[in-house]
Amino acid sequence: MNFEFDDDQHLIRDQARSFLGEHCSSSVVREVLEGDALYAEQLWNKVCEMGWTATVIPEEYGGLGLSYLELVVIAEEMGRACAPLPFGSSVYLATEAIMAAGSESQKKKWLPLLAEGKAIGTLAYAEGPGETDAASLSTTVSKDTLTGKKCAVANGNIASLICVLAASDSGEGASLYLVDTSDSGVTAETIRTLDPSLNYADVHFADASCELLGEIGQGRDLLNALLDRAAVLYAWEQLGGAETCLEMAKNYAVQRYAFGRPIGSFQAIKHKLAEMYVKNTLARSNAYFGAWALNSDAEELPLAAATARVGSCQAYYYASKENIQTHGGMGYTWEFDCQFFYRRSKALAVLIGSERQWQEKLISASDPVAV
Amino acid sequence: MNFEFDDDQHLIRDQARSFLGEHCSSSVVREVLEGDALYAEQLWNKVCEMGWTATVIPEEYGGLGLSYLELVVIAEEMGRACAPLPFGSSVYLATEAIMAAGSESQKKKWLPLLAEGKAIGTLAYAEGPGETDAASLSTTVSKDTLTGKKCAVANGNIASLICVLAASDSGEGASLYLVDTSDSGVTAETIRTLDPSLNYADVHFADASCELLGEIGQGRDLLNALLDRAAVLYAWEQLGGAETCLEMAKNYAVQRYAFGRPIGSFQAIKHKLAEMYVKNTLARSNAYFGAWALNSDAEELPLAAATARVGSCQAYYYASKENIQTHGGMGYTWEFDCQFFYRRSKALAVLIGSERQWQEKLISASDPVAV
Amino acid sequence: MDFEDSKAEAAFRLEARTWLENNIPDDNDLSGLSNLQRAKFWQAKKAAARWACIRWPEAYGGRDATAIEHVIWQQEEAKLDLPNTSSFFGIGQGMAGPTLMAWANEEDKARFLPDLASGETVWCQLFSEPAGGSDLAALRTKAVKDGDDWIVNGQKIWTSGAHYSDWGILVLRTDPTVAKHKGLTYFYVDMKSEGIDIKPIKQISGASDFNEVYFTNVRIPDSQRLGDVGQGWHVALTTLMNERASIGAGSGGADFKSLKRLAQQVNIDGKPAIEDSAVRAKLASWYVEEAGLKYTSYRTLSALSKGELPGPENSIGKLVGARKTQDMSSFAIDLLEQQGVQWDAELDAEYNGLFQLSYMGIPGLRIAGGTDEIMANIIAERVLELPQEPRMDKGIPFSEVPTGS
Amino acid sequence: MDFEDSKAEAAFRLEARTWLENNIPDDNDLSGLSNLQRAKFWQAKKAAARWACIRWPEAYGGRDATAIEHVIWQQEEAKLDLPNTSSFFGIGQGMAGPTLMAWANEEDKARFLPDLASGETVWCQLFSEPAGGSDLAALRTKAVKDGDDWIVNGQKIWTSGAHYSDWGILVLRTDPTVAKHKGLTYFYVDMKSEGIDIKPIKQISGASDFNEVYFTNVRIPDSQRLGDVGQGWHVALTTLMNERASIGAGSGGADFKSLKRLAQQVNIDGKPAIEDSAVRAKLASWYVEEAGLKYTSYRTLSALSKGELPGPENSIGKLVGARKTQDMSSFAIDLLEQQGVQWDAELDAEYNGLFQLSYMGIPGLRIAGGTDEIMANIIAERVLELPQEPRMDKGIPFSEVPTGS
Repeated sequence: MNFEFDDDQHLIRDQARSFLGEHCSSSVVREVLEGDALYAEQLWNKVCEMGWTATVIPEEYGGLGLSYLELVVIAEEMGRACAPLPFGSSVYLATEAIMAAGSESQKKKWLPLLAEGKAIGTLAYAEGPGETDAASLSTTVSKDTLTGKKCAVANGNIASLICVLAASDSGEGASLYLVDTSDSGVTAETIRTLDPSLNYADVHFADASCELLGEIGQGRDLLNALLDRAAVLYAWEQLGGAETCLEMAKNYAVQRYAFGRPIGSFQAIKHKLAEMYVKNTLARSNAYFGAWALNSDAEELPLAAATARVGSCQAYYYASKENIQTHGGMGYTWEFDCQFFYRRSKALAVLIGSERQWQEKLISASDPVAV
Repeated sequence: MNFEFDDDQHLIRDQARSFLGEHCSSSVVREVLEGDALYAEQLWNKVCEMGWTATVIPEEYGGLGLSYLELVVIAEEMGRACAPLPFGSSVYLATEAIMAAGSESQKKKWLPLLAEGKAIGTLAYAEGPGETDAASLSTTVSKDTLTGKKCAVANGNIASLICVLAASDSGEGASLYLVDTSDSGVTAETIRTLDPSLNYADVHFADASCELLGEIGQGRDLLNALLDRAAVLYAWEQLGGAETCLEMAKNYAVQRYAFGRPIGSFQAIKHKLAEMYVKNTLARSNAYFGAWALNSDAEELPLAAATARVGSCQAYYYASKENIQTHGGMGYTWEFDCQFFYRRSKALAVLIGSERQWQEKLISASDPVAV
Repeated sequence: MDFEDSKAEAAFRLEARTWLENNIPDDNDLSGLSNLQRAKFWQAKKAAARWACIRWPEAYGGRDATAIEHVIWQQEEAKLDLPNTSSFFGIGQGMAGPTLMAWANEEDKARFLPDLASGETVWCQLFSEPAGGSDLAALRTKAVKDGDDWIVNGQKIWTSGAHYSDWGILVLRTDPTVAKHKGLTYFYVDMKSEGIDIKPIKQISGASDFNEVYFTNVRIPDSQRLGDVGQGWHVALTTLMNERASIGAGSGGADFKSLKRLAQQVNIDGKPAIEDSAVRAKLASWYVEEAGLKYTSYRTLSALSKGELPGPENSIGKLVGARKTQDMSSFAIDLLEQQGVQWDAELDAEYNGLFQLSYMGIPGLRIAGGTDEIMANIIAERVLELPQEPRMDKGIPFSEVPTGS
Repeated sequence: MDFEDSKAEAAFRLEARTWLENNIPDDNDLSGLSNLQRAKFWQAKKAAARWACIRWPEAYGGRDATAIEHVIWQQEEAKLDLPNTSSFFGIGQGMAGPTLMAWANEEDKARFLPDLASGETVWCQLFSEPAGGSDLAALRTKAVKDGDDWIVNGQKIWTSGAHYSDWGILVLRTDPTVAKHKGLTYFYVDMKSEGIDIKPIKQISGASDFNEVYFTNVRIPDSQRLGDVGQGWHVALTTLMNERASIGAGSGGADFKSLKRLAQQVNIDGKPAIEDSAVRAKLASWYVEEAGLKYTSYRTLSALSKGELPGPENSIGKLVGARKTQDMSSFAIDLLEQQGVQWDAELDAEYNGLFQLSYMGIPGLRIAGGTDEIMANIIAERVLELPQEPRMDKGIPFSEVPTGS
């Protein structure tokens, strides 16, 4: 039993942190948030050069063949920097989908591109407000072409490939399909969102060519398994964001004076930050277990993933809102960076199913496992 | 529009408070809590002499014919004193049941006795752990005799009459029945509980004579309407308890020193008590609206009752546990009175359906009413 | 206790409703006007019929109405789709007005109050400073006496409507060598004075409801002083008491009604979310808070109508309301799931605007007019009378109070 | 990172399990014995095979085991139904032991530690006083030097097991004229000394796990002093650090497993409560906290096994665990509805005992060993390094610190 990262993993963390500290400062985030760019392209190119997109992809497909323990370390740093990149959808969703369900030829085609970052990927399943019901999708496939509309697709206007959940034409239920967005039947329309430091788009498919990903009719199960894996990776990214919030709040509380003393000497602020620390620490410990379960493909993965996800959603929401509160009026200004994390926490909270869905999954997965 | 009690009602409050201050001091509560007595009989006799049990009973049945606004004022004071009396079950439940559904002869027989306090009444519906399902009761009626067992009946070993929810013999569903406990078929067995300052008993009925109360098959609806009314009255009693907790905590926080200053000068304690005050104040306002709805038989009663009930359950739980916390170690000793309210808050929370049930009722009743 | 109208109240309500229905501005009246112009149009019309600031004395443009009548009027006004006046006149009428009423001389009252009531002049409030947020009295903007004038230098912040206001109320440090609360003096200032520079502050919601206001050698005549020199904090309390009462009134955004409607429209597990018991439990607890706040404001009203002053218990409204609205907005976005991230004012407000705007706006409400933490302190110290914390800034000259810089 | 046993760990686990299975006491061993006697029997048996205090050095009765081995041992022990030793020996082995290890001379270590490990002698801890709860260092019990002895007068409180303990560790005020923390000295005392009077305290749960201990002219030889005169607070920190680690370990009562089982057994709206989505949401959040605490303790373990000291982050366990258990107990009783009020240790524990006992016991856990508020302070000041509050008791003689009386 050993509940710590090893030295190599710590080294990767240190490198990632110092790299992002240099290349993903708050002005980089702000540029995407305020400007027209869909993502920080220069940064993306550097991140890909560092091989981060290739982390867990096997060497035979152009990857580094490292473990998920290396990837979660990077995910945490991405969250910490609030990176304005299509990293999550490409690495945690599309890459994972192809690794899990792709045919040999699909892997050969896409994984090297994803590893290099030459292709950006994403996953599209939602078709409107509320939960997506895999049993009644309006996106349908007919003779290897896909038609329909997917809503609020992460990086929908950046992606080269999209894994789409759609109703099979054979009546065998939902399946996953791969769509190359260079197809003329694919149009993406960037939408305005809570978190303009990320790109979201509505994606329209009009008889777009598609390839089945995995077995037909298995879309729902594949999606759930995929989301379990992604939940762990996003949990680390969320945790990273929550940790930055705590750090910002702490630094401000020490510098800012009111009533002749630092505001961090008042119990109202002290106990608020202690609560943040507690939530983050518990979320981190659950994320550790999630990382282990993901990495060792343990049967506990569904439970571990749900636990990590719920913990990180709660921790990030709390930390991002109370960080603003700790900063007082200044925290509410556009000029301060507190907003990055408040936006991002919500964006990530609804990206792969809200807290409530994962609470439900947790209880379903908890039988017969006991704490 | 006028959202205050009138001068007469304030007078009743003052009288009740000073009467209970004198005759229901903490040693009276403690005597019942620690001793073998099932309730504070002397105090009960005095309370009946004051006419409190007769408050809303019409004059023609030996009551005072006052309004519910007078009764809620008394209920709050009962809660404030944590009175070890069968007041609630007799006044809020049995008296209300007979007033609402009793035949003229039932009213003539029982209301004068209840008004005088010569009869103590209660209501029995639960048959075991968890929610009672009116559709599958194991207590049954056959030819005007009732057989079965009711669990954890408030004042089950003190009551002269019990309103019992039982399955009718005609197959017409659940009905309410009146049982006179002097019948030899009734045996009550006092049980040990969380709150020994009140009496609870399992009551066994073996072919006990019973009379139908209200119409046959209407038991479930009658019970729900009855619980709506009782919910408002109990909400006031719960609020009274919560107010005592706040007062105790505040007094202690001013006297007790740590680190060279009163603990009430620390924000951790200040904000805890502020939160108590907030919860109590909101609960009080909702209790006001409940009292008005009860008194004016408004169509908003189900919603108002559920709102008052949920608010008071939450406020009392919070106040009673944080009052102990504010007292520190001493609050956890048997010797201190904090325990009275912590026990009572839970006893009242499960007496007529837990918070969850009332949240459910609230939402059902909220359509189409808007705040 | 009666939650329904008395006969006299019903008659008043009818009168109000009738006037409103007969005088509601139509498209002709409003077309081509800015929001401020619309507000001025409507406020002037109300004032002409004595429906502006109805609790004020007739002499100052009001109608000497009771607190209850005021609420009835507000309820009736809220039923119609009218130009939003409160966002332009709320601060002037709610804070500057009562302060002038209490502290100005008769001549100035007659000069300013009727125009304030009718919307002819707009007032703003300049209290907060970068160094004095929660610690409001730690403000540093200096006023130095020069003949019959004061010369003002410094910076104010969080001033709503500074750019379209005619007048502003403000507190200045006239003596830094005495203790913090003792060196302050209260003034009003012509916002068009030379040396006043106004810069909008962009908030995280994207809106710019507030400004920074810079003072460079601005001259304020001593005749525009309210209260004595050094009495500024005392005068400011009149203003602040009224601020709390007005901010507490609520701010739209996510509420029970909108969240319940959403829960009827989106699905959980193939059924409307409103049928999900976890959703119901949350909604119910929020309803209890919302109803509790509403009936608490009714009770306050009964107290006010008996002549009691608005007390610190008004802090509850903002404290509870803001926290609740934040959690409700967040939960609503969760119910929308993936599409909840979309925020586009031009699309369907229910799915893509209402809750997202509320989510981004609410952090400001937890801070403006006193943070949650200050509100809790006020309840603890002023309502529950718990002892103050040890003060590091007590009994020493303001200039010697530690500031960390 | 690996949440499974290494080969060496698996071997150790097997060795531990094998010994336990071969040595589990049977009814013959235990019949007629009191709980204390059962604990002593089992502890002695473990000690004889070097399975007592396994992290201690062999010389003092342990086996020099690693932190991980210690956990494995505890896990294996927890799987069997064994006499409860921790409630009798936990304080001595967990707090007095490490303190003696750090501060006693070699002779005393050899004299006391092996008996402590084997359960031959029982130790208690006498720190708290009526006037010094959260403010532990405000203790007043006086020790005055008299030749080679100290004469002790005063009162201690919240002492677990005082009545069956052989020895006690305690902190005494040896100089009230210097600042609070500076006038303290640390001793151990023979609990059978003349002048010690022990009175049980009844708690609200009905149990009497604690005592008041009165000292009247009790003589303690100076040789029973640990650390220098005036160094008592410093020595006490060794003890307290270990207290927090051991209280954090959890306390039974309502937990995810028991609450989930209950939810499978009682109904809501005619179906098992576990199918109700509101119940599921609550359970899930509690699971997340419970799992978070469990894995946090694992991570602490990894740190300990690298030789790091137990830090203030251990405060989390008790802080989160106690609050959670309180809410879970309360909710469980709600699920039982009307019958939830019944509390009868002689009946079915699941319905009438477990959650009720937990509900009544948990308020004590939120206080013992440092209140929730003190724990939050510790996290804020010692982990996050936020500044201390202004101290009213700093730099003045203890005898002049305000006490309100």
